[in-house]
Amino acid sequence: MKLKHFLHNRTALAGLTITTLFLLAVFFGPMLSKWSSNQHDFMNALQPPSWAHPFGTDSLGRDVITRVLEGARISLLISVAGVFAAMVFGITAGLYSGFHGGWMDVIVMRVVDLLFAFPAFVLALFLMVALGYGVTNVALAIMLVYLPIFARITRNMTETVRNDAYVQAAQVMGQGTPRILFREILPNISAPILVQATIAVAFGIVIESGLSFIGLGVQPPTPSLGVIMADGQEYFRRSPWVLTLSGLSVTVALLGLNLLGDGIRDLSDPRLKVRE
Amino acid sequence: MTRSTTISRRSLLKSGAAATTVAMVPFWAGAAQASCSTLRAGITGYNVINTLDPGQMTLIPEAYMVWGIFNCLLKFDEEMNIVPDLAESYESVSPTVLRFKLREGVKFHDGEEMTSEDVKFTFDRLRDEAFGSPHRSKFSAITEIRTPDDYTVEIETEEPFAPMLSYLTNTRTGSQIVPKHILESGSNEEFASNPVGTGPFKLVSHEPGASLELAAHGDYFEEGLPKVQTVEVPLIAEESAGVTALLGGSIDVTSTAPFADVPELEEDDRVQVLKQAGTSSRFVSLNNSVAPFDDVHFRRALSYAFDRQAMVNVVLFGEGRAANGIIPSSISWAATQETPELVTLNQEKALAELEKSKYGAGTEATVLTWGSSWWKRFAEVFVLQVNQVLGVNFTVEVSDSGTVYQRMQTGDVQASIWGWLGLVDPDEYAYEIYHTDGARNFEHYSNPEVDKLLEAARRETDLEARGALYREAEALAIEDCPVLPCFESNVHNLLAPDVDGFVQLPYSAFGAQLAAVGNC
Amino acid sequence: MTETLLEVNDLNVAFRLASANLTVSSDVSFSVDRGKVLGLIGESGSGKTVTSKAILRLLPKNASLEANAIRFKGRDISTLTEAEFNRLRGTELAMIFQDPVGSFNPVKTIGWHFRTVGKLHRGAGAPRGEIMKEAKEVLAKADIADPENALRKYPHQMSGGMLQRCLIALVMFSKPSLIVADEPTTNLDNLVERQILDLFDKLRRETDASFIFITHDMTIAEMISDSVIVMYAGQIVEQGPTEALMRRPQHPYTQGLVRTARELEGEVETLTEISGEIGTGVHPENRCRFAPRCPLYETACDHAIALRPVEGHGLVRCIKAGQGAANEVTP
Amino acid sequence: MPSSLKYFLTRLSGSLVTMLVGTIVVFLVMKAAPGDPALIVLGDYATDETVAAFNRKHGLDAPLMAQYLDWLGGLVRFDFGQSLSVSAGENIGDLLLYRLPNTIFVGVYAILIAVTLSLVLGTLAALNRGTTVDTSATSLAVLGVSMPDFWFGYMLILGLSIGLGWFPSYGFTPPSDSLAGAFYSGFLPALAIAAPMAAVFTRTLRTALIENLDREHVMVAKAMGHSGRFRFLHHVFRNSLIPYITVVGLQIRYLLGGVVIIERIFGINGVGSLMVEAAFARDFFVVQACAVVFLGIVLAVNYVVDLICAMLDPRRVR
Repeated sequence: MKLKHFLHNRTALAGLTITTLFLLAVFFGPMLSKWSSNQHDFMNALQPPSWAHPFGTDSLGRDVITRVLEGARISLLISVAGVFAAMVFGITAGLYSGFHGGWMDVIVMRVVDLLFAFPAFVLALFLMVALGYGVTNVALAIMLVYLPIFARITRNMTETVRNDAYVQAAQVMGQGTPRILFREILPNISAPILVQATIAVAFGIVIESGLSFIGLGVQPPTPSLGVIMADGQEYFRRSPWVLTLSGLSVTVALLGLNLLGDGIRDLSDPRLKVRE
Repeated sequence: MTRSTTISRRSLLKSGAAATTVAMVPFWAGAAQASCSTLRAGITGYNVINTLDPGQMTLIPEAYMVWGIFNCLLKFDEEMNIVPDLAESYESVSPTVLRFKLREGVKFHDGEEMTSEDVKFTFDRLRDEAFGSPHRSKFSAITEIRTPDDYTVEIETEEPFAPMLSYLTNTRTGSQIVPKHILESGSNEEFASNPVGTGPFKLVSHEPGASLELAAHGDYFEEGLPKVQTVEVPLIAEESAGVTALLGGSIDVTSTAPFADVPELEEDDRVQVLKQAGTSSRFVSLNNSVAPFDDVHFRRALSYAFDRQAMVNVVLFGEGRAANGIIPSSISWAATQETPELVTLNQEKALAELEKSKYGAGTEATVLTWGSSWWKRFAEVFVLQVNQVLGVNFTVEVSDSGTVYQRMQTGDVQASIWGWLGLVDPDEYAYEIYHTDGARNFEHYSNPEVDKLLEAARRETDLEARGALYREAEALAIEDCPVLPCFESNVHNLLAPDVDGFVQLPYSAFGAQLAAVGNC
Repeated sequence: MTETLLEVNDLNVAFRLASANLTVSSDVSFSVDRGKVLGLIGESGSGKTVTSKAILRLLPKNASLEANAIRFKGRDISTLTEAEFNRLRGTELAMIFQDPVGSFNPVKTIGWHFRTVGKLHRGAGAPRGEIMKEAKEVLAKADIADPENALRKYPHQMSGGMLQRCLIALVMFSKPSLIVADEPTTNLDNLVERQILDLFDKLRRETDASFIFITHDMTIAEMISDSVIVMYAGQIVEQGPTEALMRRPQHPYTQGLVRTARELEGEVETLTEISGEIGTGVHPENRCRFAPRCPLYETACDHAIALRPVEGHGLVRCIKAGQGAANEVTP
Repeated sequence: MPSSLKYFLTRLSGSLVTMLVGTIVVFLVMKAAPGDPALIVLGDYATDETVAAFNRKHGLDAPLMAQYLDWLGGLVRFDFGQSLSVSAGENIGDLLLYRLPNTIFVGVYAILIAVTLSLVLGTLAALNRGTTVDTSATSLAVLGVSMPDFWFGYMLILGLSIGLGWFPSYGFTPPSDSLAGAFYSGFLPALAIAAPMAAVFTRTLRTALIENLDREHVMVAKAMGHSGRFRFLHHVFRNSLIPYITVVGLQIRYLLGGVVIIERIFGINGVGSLMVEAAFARDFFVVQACAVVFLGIVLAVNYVVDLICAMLDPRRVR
């Protein structure tokens, strides 16, 4: 998939743009803001959006947009951490079970089926109870939600290419299995995995916000997106903007990631493209 | 099974979209409000009811229901005066003996008559160690209960025990009269889920975590009460959800209101807002036996280091008042009148005290709090302020109320956000929190002089003198800052526009008050 | 005197693409007589498939089709509305495609295909038993050993050859008078290919249906068709009776094809092939389209060249045709 | 057909094994979880004696294996033991029996909405591929998956409930009380859950339709003279149903996830809200019961979906 094609694909381009802007905002925005995410000003609590506070202020008079950006960074990092871990383990398991098949395959797929059988959020919730709340455990939960997905995709892809010429060639040349798996096979099946990864990061953020929203995830005063929305939800009727705008930011961020994912998918499977 | 919601024509009309909704009013609507046969009174902000046994109840939602299902010997009237309830009259025969004349012909829900035997049984049960009632300590002063005849009860204490009268009122005291004839044979577990009392309402059904249904007690002793035939009580965990439910016409009464919404709701003609200063005390409980709160100077530094009025504004959105002490101002005869300096923000003094303390800036501690709503913010505001003023490094840990309460009792906590609502006697605040043997002294605080004064107050029957003793005791205690009194929150009830007869009391009375509600 | 079944005059097909309009067949004219087989020959990209699909109007949306006239049984069908035209499909005009496996809905039984087609052409009222009975007969005609069983099978349970027989049977089922067969044997191995060709041979003798048989293989065309059309780059370059054309091909391209065919049959020792690639759909109008690959190319070829009759022959699109320059291809 | 029967049986046994392993995992994880059930319940006046008594009462003093088998035995009889703290002493089985219908109702309701939406959007998009219709439909779909369902829930409340007052923003009439009431009061929550699913379904259907539109057998059908309607129904749509239904089945795990939060927001007394409350109250027994119930639902749904797909697609049965 060449960059040229990439840039000619509207979806991918839109996704890339939004995501880039999102990342820039998240990582540099807080520096530019003249407020800090935990700087309270009780006299200016729950101010509606204004030039000084584009997203208004929350119940402790903290600048919401600054918190949203900080929170987005935290949520993003949590999600990425979780998804990355899921990829490492899932892909490895998938590669081996898809390549070797046999009992190993059986076991891996059984575990995958099991994890798959739990509703994503329920699994996460369950783990929070078992492991206790907090950042790392949220990431862990996200990992366990996505591990099966990566494992399954990788396995199925590997199975299809297992007997392709280049793989056989590599075997004939006597390359070691790990090398074949990661150097020969993985690059050739990376596209769908990449698509999944972007989408997974997006949903990872949803899971984080969901857990924190009901109070079982990240805990205040750490500003994660979920924490901010939970706070806004409490005085939703009185000052709707906190929940509305923070949620809107989440939506935009996810939109970017999803578009990016779709774009990559389009490019790897042109038939589905919406427009040339 | 009870219906947790009914969408009604009336409610839809009220919900401000008459034009748009009339056309699509669902045909099943209206079923529930032919007249006001059914009152839908939501318990908001809580949805856990573990027991309906007065002797075991601890949570306020449990009390809300118990108050409606049972009676006590005494109760508070609309002016918060103690008046007879199951008792027809009472007199103190001697400083240590109270004699009660019981009403005749009072029937339990199962039709059995209530007699002095039941009263005696109730208190023996409370005092029985095996029963393990959380209210036991209140009645440990009782030495003997005599029942000269079916309608006379004499309660004797070894020495004068002033709080006794309030402990006999239909509040969170556990002294609600339970039927001997059932409990002698039956099991307590059974009774906890199928309570039988003398109150205006009897329990029809209970979907744990979801809702309860009450029905009028046919031969309730007060004429013409209760006015409604059935009461549906949905348990609504989120207070804000309670508001939308009421505005949406799904319920007629709420037990609380989210502080954030009160100002807006007062402007809203779709709802009546009842509010007044509540008999409540919200504070930061410090475990005086563990670092860093084992140092009085450090505790004082903290007490100086945060602005209580700001807390009221931010945490309660103004729905309350900064506290002078832990005895609520609504118990005016005992509460500390003018704010002690130690419960005000004073940065210089705070830092000065920190100087004297063996702990300095950077000291770390975890403040335990619970719930998803303002309790969380309460902790946040406290931590943010003290961290800023003292440069200490406190953090918030959020859990659920049960866990927090448990950890406080086991002493497995440094500091925690806590508070009491609906306790009606100063003794329940001052003695139980400040006294070395106080049932709620989770701070492990001990000051002989304070103890002495509190004990004296228990013996003092003259209200004025007794109040003075509490003030004196509290003044001393505040010097030591075992707890950091923060504020008292208002109590609220939201009523649908045409609901009448509901009398709000500062201790957040609920169940019993529903009996007088006529129209809804 | 044989009656003309289909007559195509100046058929032009082009694809509208984002970049340009791509002409895939230009000024194609030919006719098919009743009961005869017309072989349509050319390498892939020569426009033979497009031409045949155009006759049944099976081209994608972005294809534009122009023709002076397409006469079928004497009436011009190019002017019919889609609805009217659809009534001809299957019953009068039918088509057999390259890939027998893909030609059946994989999730339906062979029986279902016959049933639906049967209902469609015999009216919904037609008794099911009747339809299935006929289906079995036609399957038997198509050399299906056990029709009963075949009808119960799903496509994935049958071999390519079997499926192709079923497809042929399915087409014959509605007794169309013109059947376009688009390389019906290319995806099959030689043995099966042979059998299928025999089947066609048999069918054309037993029925009075006409065939347009598309192939890139001269030998197949020779074996099965009465007359042949050779297409190159969207144009007819030579057309005429099979026998004559095969013996004395006039157009250099045809000669190439025939030679290759002969060589494959081992009648010539050395294998020569037509060098070069068939051009893209955009062709300079002022030049013979075959020129870039033509061994006999000269400057005279640098203008548009028309089909012209060569006596004892059909039509040829080459300035050298008939000048004896066209050397015979014989051992 | 024996082959298909064999297929069904193997899948069934597969699901059962997964279920069994699932219960083991749930049980062990809960055992490993921090916090002592006894203390959670007794809290106030926990003495060593009372704790011991409690553990004896709940069989928590038995060896692990025995405890598990006992618990498993209970599961089979839909007996999950007693709630610790959420509603102490209550029989968890009863709690679930009251809530399960609500959860299932809302879930099915959401699926109905999602399917209806996606059938319309997906078909429109596929048939008008490349046009504005397609673009807007697909964009709508991407937006749908990008919204956190609980946030969308609040936006619905803000707009349709607080704003227009068309729907109740809180509370749910159990279908057992009034079916119409359930449909009415359950609309917003169901819609909130349905939105992201509808998006996924739409994409799937569009993709499948487009793939099948290009299949040769569709053109063959045309050559046979079959009408456009027939071709779409019996060749394109019919074959697209297989991947579509498969995805609907797979989405169930996200659906139930959404249910958990949404139930809480809209005050629906379902298994989801129960699980959240239990999580807060650290009521291990209820949490693990809910987990098992959800596990069971997913496996059951997936099995049914497998059967349906096997019926729709003969190639699956081998």
